[in-house]
Amino acid sequence: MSAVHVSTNINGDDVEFVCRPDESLLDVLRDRLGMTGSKEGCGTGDCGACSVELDGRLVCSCLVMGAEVGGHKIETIEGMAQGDKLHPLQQKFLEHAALQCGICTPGFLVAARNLLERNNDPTETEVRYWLAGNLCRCTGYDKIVRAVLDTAKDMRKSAAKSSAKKPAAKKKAAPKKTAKKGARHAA
Amino acid sequence: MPLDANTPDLRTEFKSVGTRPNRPDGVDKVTGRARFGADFALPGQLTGLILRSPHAHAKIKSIDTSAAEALPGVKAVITYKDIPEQEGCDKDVLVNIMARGTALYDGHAVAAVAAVDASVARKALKLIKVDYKVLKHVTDVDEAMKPDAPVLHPGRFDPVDFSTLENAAHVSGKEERKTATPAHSNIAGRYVFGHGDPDKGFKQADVIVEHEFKTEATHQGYIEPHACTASVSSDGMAELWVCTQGPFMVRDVCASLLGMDVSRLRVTPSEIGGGFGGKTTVFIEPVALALSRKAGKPVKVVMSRSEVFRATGPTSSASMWVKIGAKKDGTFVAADAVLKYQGGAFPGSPVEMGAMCAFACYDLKNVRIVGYDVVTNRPKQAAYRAPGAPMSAFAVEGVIGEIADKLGMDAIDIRLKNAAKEGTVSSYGPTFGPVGLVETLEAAKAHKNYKVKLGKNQGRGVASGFWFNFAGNTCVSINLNVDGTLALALGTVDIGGSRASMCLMAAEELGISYEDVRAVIADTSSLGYNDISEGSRVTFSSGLATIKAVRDLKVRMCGRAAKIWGIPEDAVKWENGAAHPAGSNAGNFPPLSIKEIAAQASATGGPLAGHYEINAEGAGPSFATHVCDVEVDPDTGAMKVLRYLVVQDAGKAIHPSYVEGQFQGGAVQGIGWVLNEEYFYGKDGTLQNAGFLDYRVPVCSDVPMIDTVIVEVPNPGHPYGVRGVGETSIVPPLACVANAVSSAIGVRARTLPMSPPRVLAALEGVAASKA
Amino acid sequence: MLKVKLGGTLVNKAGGRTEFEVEGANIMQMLRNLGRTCPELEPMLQKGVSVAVDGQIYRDAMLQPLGPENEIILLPRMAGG
Amino acid sequence: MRYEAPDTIKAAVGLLSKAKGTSRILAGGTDLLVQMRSGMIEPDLVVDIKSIPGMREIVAEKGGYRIGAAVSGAELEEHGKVGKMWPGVVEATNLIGSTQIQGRATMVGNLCNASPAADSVPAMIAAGATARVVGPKRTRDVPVEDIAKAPGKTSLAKGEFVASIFLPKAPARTGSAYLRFIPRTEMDIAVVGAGIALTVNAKGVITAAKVSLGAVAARALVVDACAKAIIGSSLDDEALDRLAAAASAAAKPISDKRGTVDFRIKVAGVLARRAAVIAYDRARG
Repeated sequence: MSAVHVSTNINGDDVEFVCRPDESLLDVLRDRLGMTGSKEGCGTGDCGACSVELDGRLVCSCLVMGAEVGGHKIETIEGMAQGDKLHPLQQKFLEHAALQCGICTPGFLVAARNLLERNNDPTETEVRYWLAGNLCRCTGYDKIVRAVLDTAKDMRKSAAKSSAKKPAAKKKAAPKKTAKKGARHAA
Repeated sequence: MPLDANTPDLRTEFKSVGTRPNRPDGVDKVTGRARFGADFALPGQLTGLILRSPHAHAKIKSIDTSAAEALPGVKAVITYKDIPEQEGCDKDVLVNIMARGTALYDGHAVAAVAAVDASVARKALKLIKVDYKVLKHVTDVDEAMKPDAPVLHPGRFDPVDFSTLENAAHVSGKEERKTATPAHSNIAGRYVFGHGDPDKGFKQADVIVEHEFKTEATHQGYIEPHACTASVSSDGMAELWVCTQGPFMVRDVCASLLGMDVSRLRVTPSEIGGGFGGKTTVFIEPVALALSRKAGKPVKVVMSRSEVFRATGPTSSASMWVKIGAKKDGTFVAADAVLKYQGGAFPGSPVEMGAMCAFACYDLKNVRIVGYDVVTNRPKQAAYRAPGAPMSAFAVEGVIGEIADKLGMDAIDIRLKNAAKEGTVSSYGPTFGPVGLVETLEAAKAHKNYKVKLGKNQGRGVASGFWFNFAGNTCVSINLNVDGTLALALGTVDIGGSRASMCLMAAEELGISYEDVRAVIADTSSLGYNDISEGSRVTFSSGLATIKAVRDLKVRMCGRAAKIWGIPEDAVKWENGAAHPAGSNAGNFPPLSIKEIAAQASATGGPLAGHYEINAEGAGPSFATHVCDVEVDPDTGAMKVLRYLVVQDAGKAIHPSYVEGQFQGGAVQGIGWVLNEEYFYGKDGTLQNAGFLDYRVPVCSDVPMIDTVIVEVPNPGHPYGVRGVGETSIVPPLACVANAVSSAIGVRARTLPMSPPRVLAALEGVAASKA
Repeated sequence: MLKVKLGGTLVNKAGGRTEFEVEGANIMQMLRNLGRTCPELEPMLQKGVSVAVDGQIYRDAMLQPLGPENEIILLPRMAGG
Repeated sequence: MRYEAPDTIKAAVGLLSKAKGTSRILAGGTDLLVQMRSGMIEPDLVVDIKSIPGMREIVAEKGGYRIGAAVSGAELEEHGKVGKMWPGVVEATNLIGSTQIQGRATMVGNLCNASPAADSVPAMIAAGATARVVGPKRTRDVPVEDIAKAPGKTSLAKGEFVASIFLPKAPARTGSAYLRFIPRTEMDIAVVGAGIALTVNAKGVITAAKVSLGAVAARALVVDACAKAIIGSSLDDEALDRLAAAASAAAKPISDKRGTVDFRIKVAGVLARRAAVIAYDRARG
């Protein structure tokens, strides 16, 4: 098996690694780069515990080949806090007790941040559908959803404050999938 | 004055307890720093993989490992021969971790390799040649009880006279039951509970409802697969890092299976990514140790998700019959049940506990429960949150729902009429002390959810549930640091935030701030034996031991203060984080704060610490009542849970957020069990849905917010009144949702999961019978 | 004299008997005497049982004191999840 | 196993044509990596086509849209215009998996994985989509319904791969919809899927229709009887009953872990009916 040499950028840092083509990005992060914050719950894209951003897009790192990330930008849970300052979502997850065992938490945080960067005013239904690819077996999701909604509320407040000074930042494309997925039950 | 560590004292006013601070391990968990089972790595470690049987039942004629051993990069290959049977070990566990002659289920471990990397290890697995002779298999509990069923363990269980099985007619109605008694069977045990005379009782009944029910096996579904790293040195010293609910259990069981002295094996528990009972036994741990022993290098073994489903313990599937008789006013006069649980390829299904819990919510004068423990060609069942109770509650609470409908009674009123309370002789024997079922029913009735008006195709269900709660061996140490802060060493793995609760109790007892206590989970060499984190025991038992250890420390600190002041020890009392002179000396000296005592510790006799070791008892049962609203799509059978309410007795909620979290998590696991989760076997006895795609745990968009009410009826067995809360919450949901569906569309689903095809078929059955 | 009731599997093992009267000042003594009175129960007692004393379930506390006033029920050994 | 990321179609075709053993295309990878992981396939060559110009683009063509083989579901949705013209196709594609899967999964991958339950396929078929197949001999445009042959099997020859999907210009007053049934609200494979596209005249009478069902046969079905059942109608209850009956009659499903024969047959009719109502409303604006 011929190894592949890859130059990429993870959490703002240029990183180089060598991997076998049968290694996933998750394998590379965990086993080659020591970044074990992304978790493997299934290896088949069904649990979301390995969620990372690839060029700003939320993906399961277990379904990305390590060999294909050359020249791309990756964001993992390890890059979420800025120095010793937690991201507001991380803070809210703690305050709302939105984690019990904590194995799914990094994936939920990465996925929730990706949502709030696109839409800082999601409905409960939008949050639930956006996070449907992240399994949690401990919490029943209640406190997770509350933490995300509460973070969004705070983000809107601080956005409103800063927009008093400068023009409001434009929303990225809002996730619209909810309405359509709800159509399944439409008569 | 709590100078005596054993002073009983039921505290009712609290400063720290009942608040909701951030958990001490929280920041590590939200930043990805927390180290779970698969996050450990040792220099030079090998990757271990396990070869598993592709057959449900097969004789292993031979295993040829020579080609795998010859593959470059392979450092060890093992079969059962490398784990010879040790005297006194648990034979079933030994056979379960590695098949010995017969593969008993799809996924049963047959051999294992350790290689330089996963790629080589995968290749090596393919080079192991196993010659199987496929045998007839059985995976269904009713099928396994038939006289002509393939027998898993010939000669092991007592012969059964099939003609005398209880309620044979109800159980399967098959004529072959009356055939001659075969020599062997798959029935590993028969259990009977109850009192009074149900047959007489039913004669007084105005209404009798009886039905058969079936539930399919479900998996705990923890998101973290089993993982461990083993390192055995050539001198026999061994270390194991592992995600488990019970590091001491892992140590003792592995030592016994591998013939090691317990002292040679040190087990360090990692953070644990969910367990729910599924991590209360060993699977890969002894295999990793055996591989490391043979390879002479550290070996890491991490299960894939499909291995987790195929080879670790789901809970039992069940086939049940329940009959209840009631008077017109709703009083239950008799109850009878037959429960049959298959526990996979080995004895030990939780049918006894299912039987004991079945009618535990009710005050019954005439009650009988018979349980059968049955073996089948499935993975050995493991505990799953209130093991055995959700299934029997599904059947019993379903029948009660139907009785209420027949009598035109409110679902909560009929339960209130029959509810077990202090002094009730429980259906499993003991008389209840103070318990909170009535309080949960009243709180549920008063809740706003119970008053919401329902629309078309919507329905409401109610169900109650019971769990014993356990306590057990617990050791805690608390060390006073030089600056007056504290290090609390616990031996019970923290599955859901228990470190926060322990810090709260320590802070409460000392009268200091929560932030001044740091709790850690110790390894097995640092504390005495601790039982597994199971049975809803951690907050109760480790909490009790923490409080007692702190009291021990307080006695010592007061002693130091007494020496410093030159007064008798019993003339010192502890209050608000400081030693105070008391009695005739009151006011003679300024109080000595914990910080001051800590600073002088070295000069006044040395470091200060408290500890407590106990086999705790007195956990106190917890009851719950759930209320659920659903809407059913009559054209597809699809179901949506609109509202869900959990009301449960926590005794005393130490950290209410995590108590609510237990309520919510248990409820949603129960919702998954009733809606879609199931072990789906093919005709060949292999598991068809060994992944999160087709083993359908609820996703975020499947469920609503889970409303909670914490009822607090203090448990006299705990200084703060704590009852365990972890398990009861999964007991009512199966019946609660089923009752709601019945009220929505008039279909009583008695087979779980109530997946859309089943609901739709039942709806069409109703339509056909009306036509 | 202690009155000891049996539950579950234990009844089968005791040949259908549900109640025994034995001497003993604590759980350990009670179990020892019960095993002598009913040797068929001995293997089960060795394996471990739970003892409910006045409704409180004890799994291991062998030295828990017992008296004639206590309600004593032997149950199968239990564990949770 | 070898990983290659060529930057032209020609180079990709060359690699695939010369490859010995098993070779696979990598675009979104959401099926490929799962199959590799489970040991179902062990490819000797993986050709990543994302570096080839055009693969990640959506371009307007002849009033319709050409969608590159590596365009993800999320990118398709965010394009906006495709969804306006063919909402059924975009919605169907967006139903595949989670948000995370949407970040990677492609329509072409969904098609070439040749699962009978692929969500985007009945929707594409209903829309009259064609797949552009490139290969060593020639480039050909193939109706989407002719790509999958049986579960896991396609009509592609060695060296060939699908480079893009073309969605034709939708006639005026055309509406499309796709609905599927899954046991959960998300994260499942379709138990039944129904895609429909229909065109109405100014009076609301259906003049053209195409209906395709997924997960009820070895590959997505084109059900002409369903189209006939509603063409000429204003989608009144009788037409809907006929449509549902035709859909159920066409369904030849199996029972498995995801659903039973009876259930799939019944629900095929239910979904065809519901999808038709949505498409009809959309056609009438």
